[in-house]
Amino acid sequence: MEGQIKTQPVQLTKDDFVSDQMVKWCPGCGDHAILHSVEKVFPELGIPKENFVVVSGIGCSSRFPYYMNTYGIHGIHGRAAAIASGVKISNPELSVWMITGDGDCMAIGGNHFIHVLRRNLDINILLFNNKIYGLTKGQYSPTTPMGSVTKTSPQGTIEHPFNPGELVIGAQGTFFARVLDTNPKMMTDIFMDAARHKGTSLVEVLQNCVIFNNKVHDLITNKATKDDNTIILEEGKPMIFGKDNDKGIRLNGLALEVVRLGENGITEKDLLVHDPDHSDTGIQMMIAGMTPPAFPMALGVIRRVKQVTYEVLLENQIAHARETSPIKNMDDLLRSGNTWSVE
Amino acid sequence: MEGQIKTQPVQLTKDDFVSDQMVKWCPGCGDHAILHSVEKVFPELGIPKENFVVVSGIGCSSRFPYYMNTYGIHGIHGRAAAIASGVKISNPELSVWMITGDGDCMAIGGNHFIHVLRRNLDINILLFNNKIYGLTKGQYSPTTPMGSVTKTSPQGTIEHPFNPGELVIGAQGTFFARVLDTNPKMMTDIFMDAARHKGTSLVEVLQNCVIFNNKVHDLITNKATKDDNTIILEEGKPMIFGKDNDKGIRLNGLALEVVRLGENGITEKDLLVHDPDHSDTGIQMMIAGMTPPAFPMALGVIRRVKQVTYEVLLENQIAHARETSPIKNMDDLLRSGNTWSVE
Amino acid sequence: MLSKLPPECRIGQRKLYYPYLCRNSNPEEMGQRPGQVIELEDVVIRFAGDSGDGMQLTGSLFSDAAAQEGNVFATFPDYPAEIRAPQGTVAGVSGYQVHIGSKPIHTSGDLADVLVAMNPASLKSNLKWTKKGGIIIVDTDAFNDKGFERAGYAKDPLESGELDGYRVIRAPITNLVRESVKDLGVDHKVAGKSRNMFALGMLYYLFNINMETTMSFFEKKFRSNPLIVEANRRVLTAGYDYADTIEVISNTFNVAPAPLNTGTYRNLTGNQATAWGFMAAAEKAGRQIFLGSYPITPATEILQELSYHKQFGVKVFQAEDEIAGITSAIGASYTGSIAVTTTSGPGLSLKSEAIGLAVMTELPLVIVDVQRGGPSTGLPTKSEQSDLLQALYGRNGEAPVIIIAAQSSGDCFYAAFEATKLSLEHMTPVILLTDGYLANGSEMFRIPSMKDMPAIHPPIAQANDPDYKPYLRDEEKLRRQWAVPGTEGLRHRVGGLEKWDITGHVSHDPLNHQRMCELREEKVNRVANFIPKQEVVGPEENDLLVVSWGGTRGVILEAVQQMQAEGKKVSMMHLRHIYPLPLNVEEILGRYKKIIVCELNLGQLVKYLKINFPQYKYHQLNKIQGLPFMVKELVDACNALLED
Amino acid sequence: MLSKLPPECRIGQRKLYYPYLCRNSNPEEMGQRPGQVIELEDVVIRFAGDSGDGMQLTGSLFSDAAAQEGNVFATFPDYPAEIRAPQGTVAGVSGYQVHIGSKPIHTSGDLADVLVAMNPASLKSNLKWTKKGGIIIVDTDAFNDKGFERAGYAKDPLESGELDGYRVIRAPITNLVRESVKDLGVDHKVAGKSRNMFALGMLYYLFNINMETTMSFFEKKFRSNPLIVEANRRVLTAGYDYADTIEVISNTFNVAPAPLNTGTYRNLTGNQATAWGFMAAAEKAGRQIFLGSYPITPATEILQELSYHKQFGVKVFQAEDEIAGITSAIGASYTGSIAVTTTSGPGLSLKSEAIGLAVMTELPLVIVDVQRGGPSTGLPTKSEQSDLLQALYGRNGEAPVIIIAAQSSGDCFYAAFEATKLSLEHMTPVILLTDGYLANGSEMFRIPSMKDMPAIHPPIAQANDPDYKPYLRDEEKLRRQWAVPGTEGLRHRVGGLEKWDITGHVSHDPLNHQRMCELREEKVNRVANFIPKQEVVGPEENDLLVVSWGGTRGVILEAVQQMQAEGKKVSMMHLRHIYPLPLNVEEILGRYKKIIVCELNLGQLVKYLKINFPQYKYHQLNKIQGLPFMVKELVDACNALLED
Ligand SMILES: Cc1ncc(C[n+]2csc(CCOP(=O)(O)OP(=O)(O)O)c2C)c(N)n1
Ligand SMILES: Cc1ncc(C[n+]2csc(CCOP(=O)(O)OP(=O)(O)O)c2C)c(N)n1
Ligand code: SF4
Ligand code: SF4
Ligand SMILES: [Mg+2]
Ligand SMILES: [Mg+2]
Repeated sequence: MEGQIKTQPVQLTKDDFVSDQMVKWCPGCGDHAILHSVEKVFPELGIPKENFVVVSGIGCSSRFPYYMNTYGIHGIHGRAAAIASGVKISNPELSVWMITGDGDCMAIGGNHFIHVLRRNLDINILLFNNKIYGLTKGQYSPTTPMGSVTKTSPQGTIEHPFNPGELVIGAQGTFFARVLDTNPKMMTDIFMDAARHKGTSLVEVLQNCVIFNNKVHDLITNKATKDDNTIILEEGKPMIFGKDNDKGIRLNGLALEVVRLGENGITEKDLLVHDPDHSDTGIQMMIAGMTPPAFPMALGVIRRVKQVTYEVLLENQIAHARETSPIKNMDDLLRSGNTWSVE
Repeated sequence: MEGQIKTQPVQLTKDDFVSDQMVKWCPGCGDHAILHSVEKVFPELGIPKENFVVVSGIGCSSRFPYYMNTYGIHGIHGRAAAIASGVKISNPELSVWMITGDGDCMAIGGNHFIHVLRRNLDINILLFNNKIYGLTKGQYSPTTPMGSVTKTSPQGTIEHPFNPGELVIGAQGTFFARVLDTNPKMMTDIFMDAARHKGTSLVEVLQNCVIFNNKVHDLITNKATKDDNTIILEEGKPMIFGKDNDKGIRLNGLALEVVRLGENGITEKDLLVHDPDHSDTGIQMMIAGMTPPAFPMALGVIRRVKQVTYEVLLENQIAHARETSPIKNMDDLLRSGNTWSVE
Repeated sequence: MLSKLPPECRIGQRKLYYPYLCRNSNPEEMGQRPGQVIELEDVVIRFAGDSGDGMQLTGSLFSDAAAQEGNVFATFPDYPAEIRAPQGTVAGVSGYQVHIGSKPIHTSGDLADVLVAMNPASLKSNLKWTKKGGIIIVDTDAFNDKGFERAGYAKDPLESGELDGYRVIRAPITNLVRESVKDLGVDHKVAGKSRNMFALGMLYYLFNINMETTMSFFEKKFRSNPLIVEANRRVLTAGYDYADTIEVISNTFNVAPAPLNTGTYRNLTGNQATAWGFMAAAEKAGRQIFLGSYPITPATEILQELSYHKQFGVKVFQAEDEIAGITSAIGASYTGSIAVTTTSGPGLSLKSEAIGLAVMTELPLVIVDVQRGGPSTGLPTKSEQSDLLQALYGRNGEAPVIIIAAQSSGDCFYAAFEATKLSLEHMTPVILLTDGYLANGSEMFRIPSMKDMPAIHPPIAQANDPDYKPYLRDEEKLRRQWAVPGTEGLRHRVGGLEKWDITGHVSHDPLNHQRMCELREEKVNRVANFIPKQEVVGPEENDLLVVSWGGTRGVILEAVQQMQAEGKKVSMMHLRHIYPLPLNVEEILGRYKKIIVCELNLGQLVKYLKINFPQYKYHQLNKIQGLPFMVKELVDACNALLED
Repeated sequence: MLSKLPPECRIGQRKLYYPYLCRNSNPEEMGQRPGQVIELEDVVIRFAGDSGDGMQLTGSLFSDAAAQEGNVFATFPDYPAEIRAPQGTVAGVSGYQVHIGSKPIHTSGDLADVLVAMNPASLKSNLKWTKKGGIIIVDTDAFNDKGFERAGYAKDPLESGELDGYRVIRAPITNLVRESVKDLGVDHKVAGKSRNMFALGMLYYLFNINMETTMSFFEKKFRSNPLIVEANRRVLTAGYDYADTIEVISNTFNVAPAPLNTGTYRNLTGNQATAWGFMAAAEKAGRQIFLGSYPITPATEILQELSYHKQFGVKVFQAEDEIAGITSAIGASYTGSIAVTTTSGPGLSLKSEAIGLAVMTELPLVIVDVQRGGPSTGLPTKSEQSDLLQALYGRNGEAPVIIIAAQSSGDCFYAAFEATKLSLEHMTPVILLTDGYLANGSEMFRIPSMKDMPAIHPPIAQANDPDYKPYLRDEEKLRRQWAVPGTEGLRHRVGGLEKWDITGHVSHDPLNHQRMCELREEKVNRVANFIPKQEVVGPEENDLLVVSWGGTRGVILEAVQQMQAEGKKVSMMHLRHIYPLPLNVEEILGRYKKIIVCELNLGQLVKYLKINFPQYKYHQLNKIQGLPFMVKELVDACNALLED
């Protein structure tokens, strides 16, 4: 079909994508791990290396394009989604990756973000959510938990944060997944899933900013607590979690509920079976909204539904117009309709 | 409590709010009916007339403030939510009403829209959704149904539209309702509900643009088809609809389903009972998403959950700081911390 | 009586032969006509009615028909700010002015010779635009108490004496229309909608214009509904006949065909011409157009027009806002498209940050600003030369871009073409300024042949070029190369942070920053070597030089030519290239005793001229009323200076 | 030896008596010191280390301590663009320059007399900012192969000879720090973090500065952790003692107390001063502040500072973007708050549409632009006079606003106060320009008494005023009244569409538009009657006038005073009020044989001067390197002109 990424057998390695620029993130910043995962994924996609474009806005995370040896645009703050849309529409054969932060994407860039999702352009968005403005040194962001003390909230924030997953679904997004910067294997797997999804795929990477928001994800990343506070979603599998794999999620009436397997006669059969492809939004919305400590944080692909992409529809319209229009060039157009001559 | 609208017994009538400016909407435009409903609601709220502020952006609908004799700001395109936020934070005692169109609110204004919702300022937003840009004469908007032919989509739009209700819920909104410009009684009722909700209330008014998008809501407004294609939600009541009140909505597994009462033994008991106050988003999300002809369009209050408002939290922080800070005025501040003197 | 002859007998300027309804070709039929035909050099007609009355259509049918008669024309619509304010009110009046002539004309005219007023409100709001002594055609059926009240007339203006001195033609149009179609069985609404055609018929009689063009328009437009075609035909004819019959005006008029250059002509509005100019440039450059845009009056029609031409592969992205419009275009430009974004003043403000990004990334991009009345939302439907300084300086940091200002509706085509060519060939953003007057106005456009349009050669980098460096420049133009994603061996990153010279890496080096700021400026300055020299209308040395820019050219030219004809020592320099200025502007300015700068703002070009050429003294004529200049205003101002 | 005496014995400029650690007060203790104390008029010290090394803190502790000694000072931090680039790399170096003096100083100094280089990368990137012959203190423990490699040194710079001509003081700081705290049982990390305090101790010895201020800082800062207090004390003392012991430099230095006006002083950065200026204005006007803002370097600290002062009822709204920042402020202004929005260049671009709305609605609003290097994202952490033209012209339509440019870090306080006063009293937006240099820099600030600050009287409309009309103006200032929601009897609507004069209704009337455009301009022009006359430093007539604006005042004053001291015929006119200009500027310009305009951009003020006063010839000195002017550059340029 027209308007799609072309793949072909190409032999590439990580080295094909490592740029010669010094990586300038703080030592210990979660961004490093994400970069490594992306470097691993690109060579696996069967796409010629000159067909990758990495687009970003402004923020620590948005320095990303400099560190990938691909075509790339380090844009202006908040506009990566619009820039990426222009790239993709311009040439649908390119594999377009957008890197953004919680501020870049959901503060100043919120509008472009919700629109790219509803248009469903085939763009892969990696949202580095450290719940803080890193580059400007520590002000709260739209994802900062309520009550947090930051440089601009000495008495704690009074803003209810966005949950990126919920916003994606509310904005008609077709793909949402969530991963941790501490789990490289899961990152590469999910980035591959995102790349394969035809449509806008949004991967929220919970990323640690060691300098301005250290340990904000501690509950779900540290060994002691993570197993009881996260659930790794697997397609078609019942939703089980916990250190001892003894807890599960079920639907009780209209709400989700954490249950213990074996207690009150509950078995795996009672649990929700994860279905990211379900076109209805309700359950996925609730899964995206699960928040520790009451619920485990859902990791993995939460929503992934098929829907035609913007660029395919556009290429189709163009093809149709080319076929059917009697006007083939500018000379035709200039002379079409009402004209009159002077001789 | 600080930071809230003050009500007091005041005797006002519609005439107190009718402005001396000529109403310049097209004859037959749905905006007229909405204006009348708002004129009826304001005097009923027990709020002194000088405490209303009506704020808008740009668009046909956004001319609204000129037609209300209150304080008012006709802002710039898309920014009404931000302007209204400034008004409300500045003086929480004011009753702030924001009037916006689908373009103003969800195209250029999309970012301010999702942010005002998550901040939950006590602002009442009336979104006039005619699914078209009226003032600029008929280009498609972010709510225009896919495939529509408009001035900028000769071959039909290729964009998947927003559903305002889903976006509101995805953006952490606490109140969402939907009404028709053809039902004045329901409009006034729901506007009253919106006014009473402490937090950002978003009422989507499906409004007809006779000039550029005539009859876009025909299926749900005309006598012949409306009863089978809409459902009027009532709190605590089973979800029944249809010309003969013989159809209902139930939850089947993870998806909603239209059922016929009496068929296959289905009774009212099997139906969903509408609960706008349910804090979980899942079902409300699905109800907001119901679209004819497969489902009836849900009208009435879909979501209404209690949550503290931004301005109340802010006033509390200020009160606390005033009480506890040793610094009472600028002279104190200037002399605080490290200083040294030359004599 | 020239136009009464069958077209094929007329002077050799027409190509088409009009078989249909050459009803005036038989001199006998005109036997009863009392008066004579008065030859006019030009005439200005203003159609005014309710927003729903179809005045825009009426006006454009009139101009098309006149063009077929060999006249030149220019038109301008006058929309109300509201879509359709209450019927019969002044707020709801919509107008359309047509200027036709037998010699080159450059504007839609100052005051109207003929006003068609479909209701009292139209009369009320348009009388001031009508010449004392002019003809006013009214639909008396609409001049009733309800109409007066809505228009805010205390009494019947037709009786109050306020029209003394005008030649008023009263026609009970509404009733006559009904009469003329009653046996067709069309409903009242259709009849009401064709009132404008009755008025048009009257005008065709009055100006001896053949009705064929309009008749065939009916046929095409209402192809699927022969009844409507017939109704319109009848009404048009009825109007013609009515005028022929009533003998209110003792004469008719004729505007002779104009001596035009040979060629094929068409009618184009400025916005249409702009869109077509881009498509022409795309064809020449062999690259696809990407337009990222958000609707805004009066620029929307460019977006609309381009969205109708997918057969050329034009990609139109109707963005969520202006910022997405321009930034998507920057993405598309990086990807090798001809990137365009269109807007008006408030939208240009919103785009200003992103223009800086295009400057820093040194990518081609054309930003069209169809100027309107400001500040803020201002007068959105009115024209103004509002944004020259914004275009020049409305960005953070030192961010020079090329600025071109179109000078007529038709010139929008060439200006858009040239803007694209310069942008691509010099790898820099270009701001193209037009305005509401040009955009909505139309004029006769002589159709060029694409083979005569200049070639466009963007500096595309070649695959695997071992010498490719992202910010390496050529010596002549200082432009960098355009390396398009998908091309092997040229991967590179661009962005808004300062770039190292040549490598394009991020740089905070102090001297490099100075160098890059200077290089970016010099790159744009050198464009002066690639634009035509500035021309002057009139003697090379003179007492007075009238300086203008952009959309005012037509009226200023008329005024200057009128003064020159009167023997006044006036020349004219109209600037189309604003930044850089043509190299000879400084020298030209030095050859005149006095200089007057005429602008539809409070004095923006004059500031720019002082910056560039502070050695001269500039007088000013500034009008900021949402209206074009009038010839008389210009002549008066110049005369005052000449006599000074 | 002055500073070695107990403070109470020193000349009468100190208020505080320092009881702690007057260890140098006993002359005997200094018996072994070989060298003498050299008196210096001023000295520039540059601290440089890894981003994590705490150089900013070290620098500000040094300046506080020097201030307690009676010195005047100015400081400037030099942040890297990255938060914390890889340790040991040049990209990660953070610097802080302190200039202290015994007579008024106005800048943080050109080149450093002393460089503290905590690692090789700091040396590498800062050597060029160090005077030939200056002192360089290095931590030799960090000068190892790993360090050289990271910094990009091929060989050890301490041995390569490239430091010949500098006085290098080598100290194994890392090890000495560890030694000094080893018995306290603090961990390696804490020890590593206090390396800077060792260096600071060395400097206190070198400049004979009392350590008390710093010691008590430790006590306050680490109140909850006495161990850390003790560790820091020990390290500081160890540094002091080490310097005392090593005898590498045969002398120490003293900068005498400066003869200051009496009063209480404090240290304030420009951003802090700006925030405080607004709060002072709010107190005087008796109205609450509303700040709508979005973080951006280098303006963020104003937002941060204001968010810390809720005890004054300051309402800070951290908006989702710049547009929400300014439009929320406009809403707040309509509602009666003192509305402020703060940003830097790219953000000002984004706000430009909304500034037009504030112009049209004629509401008070202060927009602060802390300028940084442009265009686009440019050099975000560097300073530049980048946005003068944008502030003047970066909006659609004719949209005049008052423009004020702060001239020093401390002046930001007064400039913010005045901006607020003018905005409220003239009912118009004001753009306040500061820059990254002022914003992050700090200087001694003489604390005013609030009772001496001028009163502020906004034109609040009174409840139920029967004569209230939204756009009725007073005769003197042409301002309209401010009718605040909640006030009975004054309901009215404002907006961005053109307003009818007086009534404020929407108007498309042509002549009204012209009148309103002119009124809005005249209203701002009349502000010239309410600002101080322009002053000149130096003779009223002279050979050369140096013209400058904004943040460059300090260095230009130093250069001019230096030239004047050398007998050069140079005067200086520094503009703080940009639009309108003080009424006497034109006349002043006329009194000098030559004029040179010095700016940190490619020539923005000079364009504005040509617009206003084209009759004069302007020479230019333009530097655009993300760096301040150096005195020498200015002197050289002026001398060249004088000799010309
Ligand atoms: C127009 C504009 N506004 C503001 C800024 C300042 N700014 C740069 S990055 C940023 C936020 C970064 O936060 P996030 O997107 O979460 O990225 P992170 O640094 O945390 O990775 C801000 C406010 C800017 N560069 N441009
Ligand atoms: C900055 C800016 N961009 C664009 C416009 C043009 N504009 C005015 S209203 C409008 C859309 C109106 O649509 P909607 O909000 O749905 O309101 P409606 O007219 O349908 O009630 C647009 C694009 C503008 N006035 N300002
Ligand atoms: S500041 Fe935070 S987000 Fe930015 S590079 Fe450092 S650790 Fe990473
Ligand atoms: S154009 Fe449409 S929305 Fe606007 S006033 Fe007319 S009918 Fe209403
Ligand atoms: Mg972040
Ligand atoms: Mg709409």
